[in-house]
Amino acid sequence: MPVITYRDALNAALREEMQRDDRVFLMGEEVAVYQGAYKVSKGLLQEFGEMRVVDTPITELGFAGVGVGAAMVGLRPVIEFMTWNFALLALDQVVNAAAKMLYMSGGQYHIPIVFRGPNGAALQLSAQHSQAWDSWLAHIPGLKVVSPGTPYDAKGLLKSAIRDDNPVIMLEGEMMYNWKGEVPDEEYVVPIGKADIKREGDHCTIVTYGKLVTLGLQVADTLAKEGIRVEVVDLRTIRPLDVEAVQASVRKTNRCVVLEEGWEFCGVGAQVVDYVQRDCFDDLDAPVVRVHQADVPMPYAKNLEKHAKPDLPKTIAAVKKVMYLEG
Amino acid sequence: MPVITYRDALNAALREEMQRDDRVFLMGEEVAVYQGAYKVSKGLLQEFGEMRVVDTPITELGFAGVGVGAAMVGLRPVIEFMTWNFALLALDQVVNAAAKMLYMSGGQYHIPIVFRGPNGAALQLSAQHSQAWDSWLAHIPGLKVVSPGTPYDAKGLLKSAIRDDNPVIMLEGEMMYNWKGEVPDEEYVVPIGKADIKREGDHCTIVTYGKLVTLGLQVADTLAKEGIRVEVVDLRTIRPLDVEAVQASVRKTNRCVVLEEGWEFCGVGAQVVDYVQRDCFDDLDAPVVRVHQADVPMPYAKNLEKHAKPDLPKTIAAVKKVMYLEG
Amino acid sequence: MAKKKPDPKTELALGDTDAATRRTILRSMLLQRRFEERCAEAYALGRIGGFCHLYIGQEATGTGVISMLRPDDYVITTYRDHGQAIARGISPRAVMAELFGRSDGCARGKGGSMHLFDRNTNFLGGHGIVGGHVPLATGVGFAIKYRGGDQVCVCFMGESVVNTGAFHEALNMAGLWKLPVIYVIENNRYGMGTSLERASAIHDIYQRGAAYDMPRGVLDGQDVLAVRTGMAEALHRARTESMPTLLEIRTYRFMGHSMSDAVSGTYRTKAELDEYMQRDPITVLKLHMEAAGEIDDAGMATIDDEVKLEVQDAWDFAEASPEPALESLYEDVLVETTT
Amino acid sequence: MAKKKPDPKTELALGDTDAATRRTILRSMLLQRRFEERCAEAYALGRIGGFCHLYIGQEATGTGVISMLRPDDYVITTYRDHGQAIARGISPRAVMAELFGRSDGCARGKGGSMHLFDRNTNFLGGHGIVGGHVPLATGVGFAIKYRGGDQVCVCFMGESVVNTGAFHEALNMAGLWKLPVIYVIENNRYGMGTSLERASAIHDIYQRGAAYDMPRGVLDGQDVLAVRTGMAEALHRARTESMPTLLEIRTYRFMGHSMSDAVSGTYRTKAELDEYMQRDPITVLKLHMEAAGEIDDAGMATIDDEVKLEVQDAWDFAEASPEPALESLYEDVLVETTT
Ligand SMILES: Cc1ncc(C[n+]2csc(CCOP(=O)(O)OP(=O)(O)O)c2C)c(N)n1
Ligand SMILES: Cc1ncc(C[n+]2csc(CCOP(=O)(O)OP(=O)(O)O)c2C)c(N)n1
Ligand SMILES: [Mg+2]
Ligand SMILES: [Mg+2]
Repeated sequence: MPVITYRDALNAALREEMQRDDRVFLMGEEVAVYQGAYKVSKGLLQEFGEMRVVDTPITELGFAGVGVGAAMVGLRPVIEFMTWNFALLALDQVVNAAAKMLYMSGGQYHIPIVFRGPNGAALQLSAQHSQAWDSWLAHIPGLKVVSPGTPYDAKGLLKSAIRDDNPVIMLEGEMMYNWKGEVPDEEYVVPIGKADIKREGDHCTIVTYGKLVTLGLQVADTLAKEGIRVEVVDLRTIRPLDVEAVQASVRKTNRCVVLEEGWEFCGVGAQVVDYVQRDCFDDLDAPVVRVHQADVPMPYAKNLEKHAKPDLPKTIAAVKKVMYLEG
Repeated sequence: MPVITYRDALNAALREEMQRDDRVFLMGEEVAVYQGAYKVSKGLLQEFGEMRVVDTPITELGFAGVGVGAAMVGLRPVIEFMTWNFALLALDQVVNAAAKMLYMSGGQYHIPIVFRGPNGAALQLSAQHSQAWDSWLAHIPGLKVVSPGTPYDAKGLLKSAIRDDNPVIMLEGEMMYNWKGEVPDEEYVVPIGKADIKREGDHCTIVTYGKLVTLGLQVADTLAKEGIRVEVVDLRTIRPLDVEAVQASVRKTNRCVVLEEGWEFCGVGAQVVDYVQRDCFDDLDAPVVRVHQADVPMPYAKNLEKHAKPDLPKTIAAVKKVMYLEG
Repeated sequence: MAKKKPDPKTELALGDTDAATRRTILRSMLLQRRFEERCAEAYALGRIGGFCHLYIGQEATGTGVISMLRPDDYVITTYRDHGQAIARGISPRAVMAELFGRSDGCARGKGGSMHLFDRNTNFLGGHGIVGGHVPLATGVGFAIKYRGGDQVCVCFMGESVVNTGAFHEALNMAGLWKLPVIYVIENNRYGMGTSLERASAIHDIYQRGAAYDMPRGVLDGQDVLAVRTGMAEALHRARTESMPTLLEIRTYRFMGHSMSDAVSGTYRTKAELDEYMQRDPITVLKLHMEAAGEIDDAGMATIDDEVKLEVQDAWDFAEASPEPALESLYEDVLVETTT
Repeated sequence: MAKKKPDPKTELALGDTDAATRRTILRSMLLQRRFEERCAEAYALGRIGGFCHLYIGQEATGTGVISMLRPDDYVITTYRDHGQAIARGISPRAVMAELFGRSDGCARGKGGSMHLFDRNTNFLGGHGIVGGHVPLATGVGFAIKYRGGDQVCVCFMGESVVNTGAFHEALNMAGLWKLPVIYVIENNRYGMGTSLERASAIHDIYQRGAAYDMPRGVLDGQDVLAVRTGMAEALHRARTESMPTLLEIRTYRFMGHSMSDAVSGTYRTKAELDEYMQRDPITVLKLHMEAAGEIDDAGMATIDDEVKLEVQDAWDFAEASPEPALESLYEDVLVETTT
């Protein structure tokens, strides 16, 4: 199977869906002439022209709303946020317009739109450029939220997102765009709402998604050498979350670690903990343990930033804790 | 002790702190000439003049930032959002400026500011005007978040918030402004970060805060008639959350219900569940049960709205569920 | 995607209102007025809940603008939307049922007063966040241009909106990309209790258009015929050149900001209110028509009786309409995907 | 809270730069230039991480503006902040240590290139969200007026900022309330890869000031003396009348948007770049000074050697400065309340 980057997988998904449906267009800062701040939209302006690949002024609130308005009357916008950090300015449109229009209008106006871009921390971008908005966005009824961890899932989920008749949030990662993985040439989609067991195991479940799937697998690899068989559940979709897949895994392993990029308080991990304790109360052999960013704004200094982020040692320690090994 | 409304308690806190410290000013939409959209600032323009009680244009993002800028150079702004629904537009300033300035500047610029206003649903205001942002705001390091449930706590917490050298979020409620309660004439403050046991009991803990403290107490009253002794833990502060108080109560009752106004997914209740399961794992006799708004945008119709909100029957059912009574 | 070219003469001539049209417009404004008087009553009786913002005094603005549109044009507005919804042709029954929170409402009882919607008439809603719908209008204009159509999107807003960031971002894009959107500021001089002069650094707010290279103008919002004439030019520009326009229409609200607010008091005087009420838009049109010999008091009374009946019918309909089924709470959150 | 009245003559005369001042300014600009050349080197070596936006080519803007300020005035800016920080008097050592992420940095290593801060010089930061700091500047202006002082707040921003909602909301309030803030647009013609003409509906962007009833002007940003003259007027207005000003200063960036971007390519040509580089602000000032007989090549070389040494010293200092202690990760999240 061809091996391509996460970036190229997204690019292919955009290209294929724009070829398939001329209502689909891409809009955002630097997506056209500059070929994308992270080059995800490379070549699209040349292929589809400036009406379908649209550079905007720096107006996150404004162009998010432009997307929603266009979606109300039948287009299918893909709105790229240069990063989700800037999308904070646009959340009124995402929440109050995109997510609620169908409901407020009593079912008359559905909003087929995708809001996508990199989320979470890259390297040394410090406090204002290093935030993971997973839990905020997943809090909102009326949205779907996906966060692919591999090029394969990135392509398949973006295609599903574009075809979905509802607003879909897609959380990518600056650091991930160069990651490589197998992606078939043939057409496929990855369904929204289905988790994927990225590694089977029966000693402990790690629930994670997006950027940290790779870390989860590293943890599994490392611990395999010690004879510990970790199951890695990749949520892929955060909302609607595949509760059954999580619970089924925990029923098998009886132990659970949740690994996420963002802050702890009311993070996605908290919700996973709730789902696990509520229906697997008697299956659990230990309290669920969470791994997440330190509860501080992201610092610039390399050593501090490293100290703040989830990593291999922290996650291994968490697995060992739920297994009552050491510490 | 004098009995006054929640509104008047807030008004008194503002007045006393403005008298005490001339760096304190109030800014927001309709706070001055109109005497406050909900009359919380009644009389303050007349007493303190237009430099200290400032009407703004409709610019949530702008005036939140004006507050932060003024705080950077030594003033102590109280920024009123007409409701937190509109503050969605201002969150970039709350999160990226207020919450992070101290950290980004390496400790040089602290931001003594209060952002306050009504939060959550009132009556039939429908989707865009009925949101509870508790969990979003509490997700953010660098903020403190308080949510008083009584006039006494409202006055005491607002005074603490104004004196605090950090950004403090205060979540009030449109429906609460007319609620009455005892408030002493003498000066007092309520410390930020301390929960309050509003009712003692040993059968089941209800953890709640803000508007729903009253509902929690109603539940306790109702169940008392059936011989069920419910303990009501009023968090008062959501961030930093008084984990010890919650855990101590659950260690006593072995059962826990979390009652909150907002949506379920990544709500404050999820975080409380996490704190409880992590350290009271062996104390719990049943999974924690959560009561919250239905996972839908708020509808307008009276019957639907009622159906969507947490209420007495739903909360009683939750208590009975964790006690394995009925159902 | 070249623009079709409507005949400029026909288009502009629409501004010259004929007698039949004047009568239709008079009836529409009177219908809105009587409808909202009953809204006030229904609010007092608790039939209508939440926030309820009446349009009384401003009818000529919405009616003048909307009367110039084609059925395939789009209208988007704020929470002060009853009058415009009716002017656009949503049945008073469906509007009243919505206000009563009933299942036959134009948003199935889910939207309420602030969120009237109707797909059939391209009425894109009542929106509650001040400024929030202005980017949506720009997006609708973008979609029109994307498809190469010659429709127009009209975006109504109060004068406070011109201070919001959303307005600025949206108008800059419309000016930059030349989109067929007519931004209509209904300048009723107050945003709740704050006068324009206390909120905006400039007072001739149509001049904000200059910052976006946008054609602009100011109209008398109490005279529906003047509104129509001003609209004709803007419409022509939008349809033939795909150009936006910023129209400031000066009007006044005769009621409080919403049903929960006093009509006058801290922020405006009774005297000011009384003065403005002299120029009731319905009276202004009636005077025009009287002068032209098109109506007299008796004729007026006939129309009035008619619309009162229509409003009573709407009320009866709303009251008879069932509450939404409880299961519908969970409907319309997401739509089944069909593509 | 009446304003003190500085003597207008003294104030305005500041615009007439004397020889000593010219020399100081030349040295400052050269220091910034050499400093940033070493930044590029340090970035390539991995000593500096994250985003790093150089100021090379734009030095006259920041230096001209800041050289006119008093120590008790305030400066706030964007992520492109190295030059302004140095112009304001933050030691190159503290800036370089910050860029290296070290504990002696001007933000203890927590802010990095985009977030330089210094309380001693009232340098209110480097901010990373485009437009986000403009309301902060309005707030600083509000605080000055609140206290009745005659300080001024200068707010630097790129030309893209004029399209953001935050800019609009903040300038409207400053215009409405008459606050002593000078909003300085550094128009370097591009926001990343998007030219001004592709982002803003109007191209003479200082005219945005008209929408906020704000005095405004446009200056040549390659000529530091012209910048000073223009600033004199704005400063005078701010100090004596508490009036804001919007200054557009036209300049050009000689480097890529940040260290991760190409210098030219998709969005601007090498030819355009070369043309603008003809008007290097340092050369422009040097020519002025040569004409006045104040400097020659040898004198220039002396200054250059001096600043190079200063930059090397900053580098050595930064390299010797310890990494922040790991415990400091948890410091500065909240401050202990003392009131
Ligand atoms: C962003 C936002 N802030 C505040 C409000 C509360 N609010 C509702 S209407 C209104 C006044 C709007 O005035 P204007 O735009 O002039 O319209 P009018 O009501 O006069 O028609 C305010 C402040 C809101 N809905 N949205
Ligand atoms: C709200 C927001 N959107 C996008 C970005 C990404 N970004 C950083 S700088 C920049 C261009 C800014 O250009 P300009 O204001 O002209 O300043 P210059 O870089 O030319 O100095 C962009 C798009 C951001 N930081 N913040
Ligand atoms: Mg108004
Ligand atoms: Mg620029």
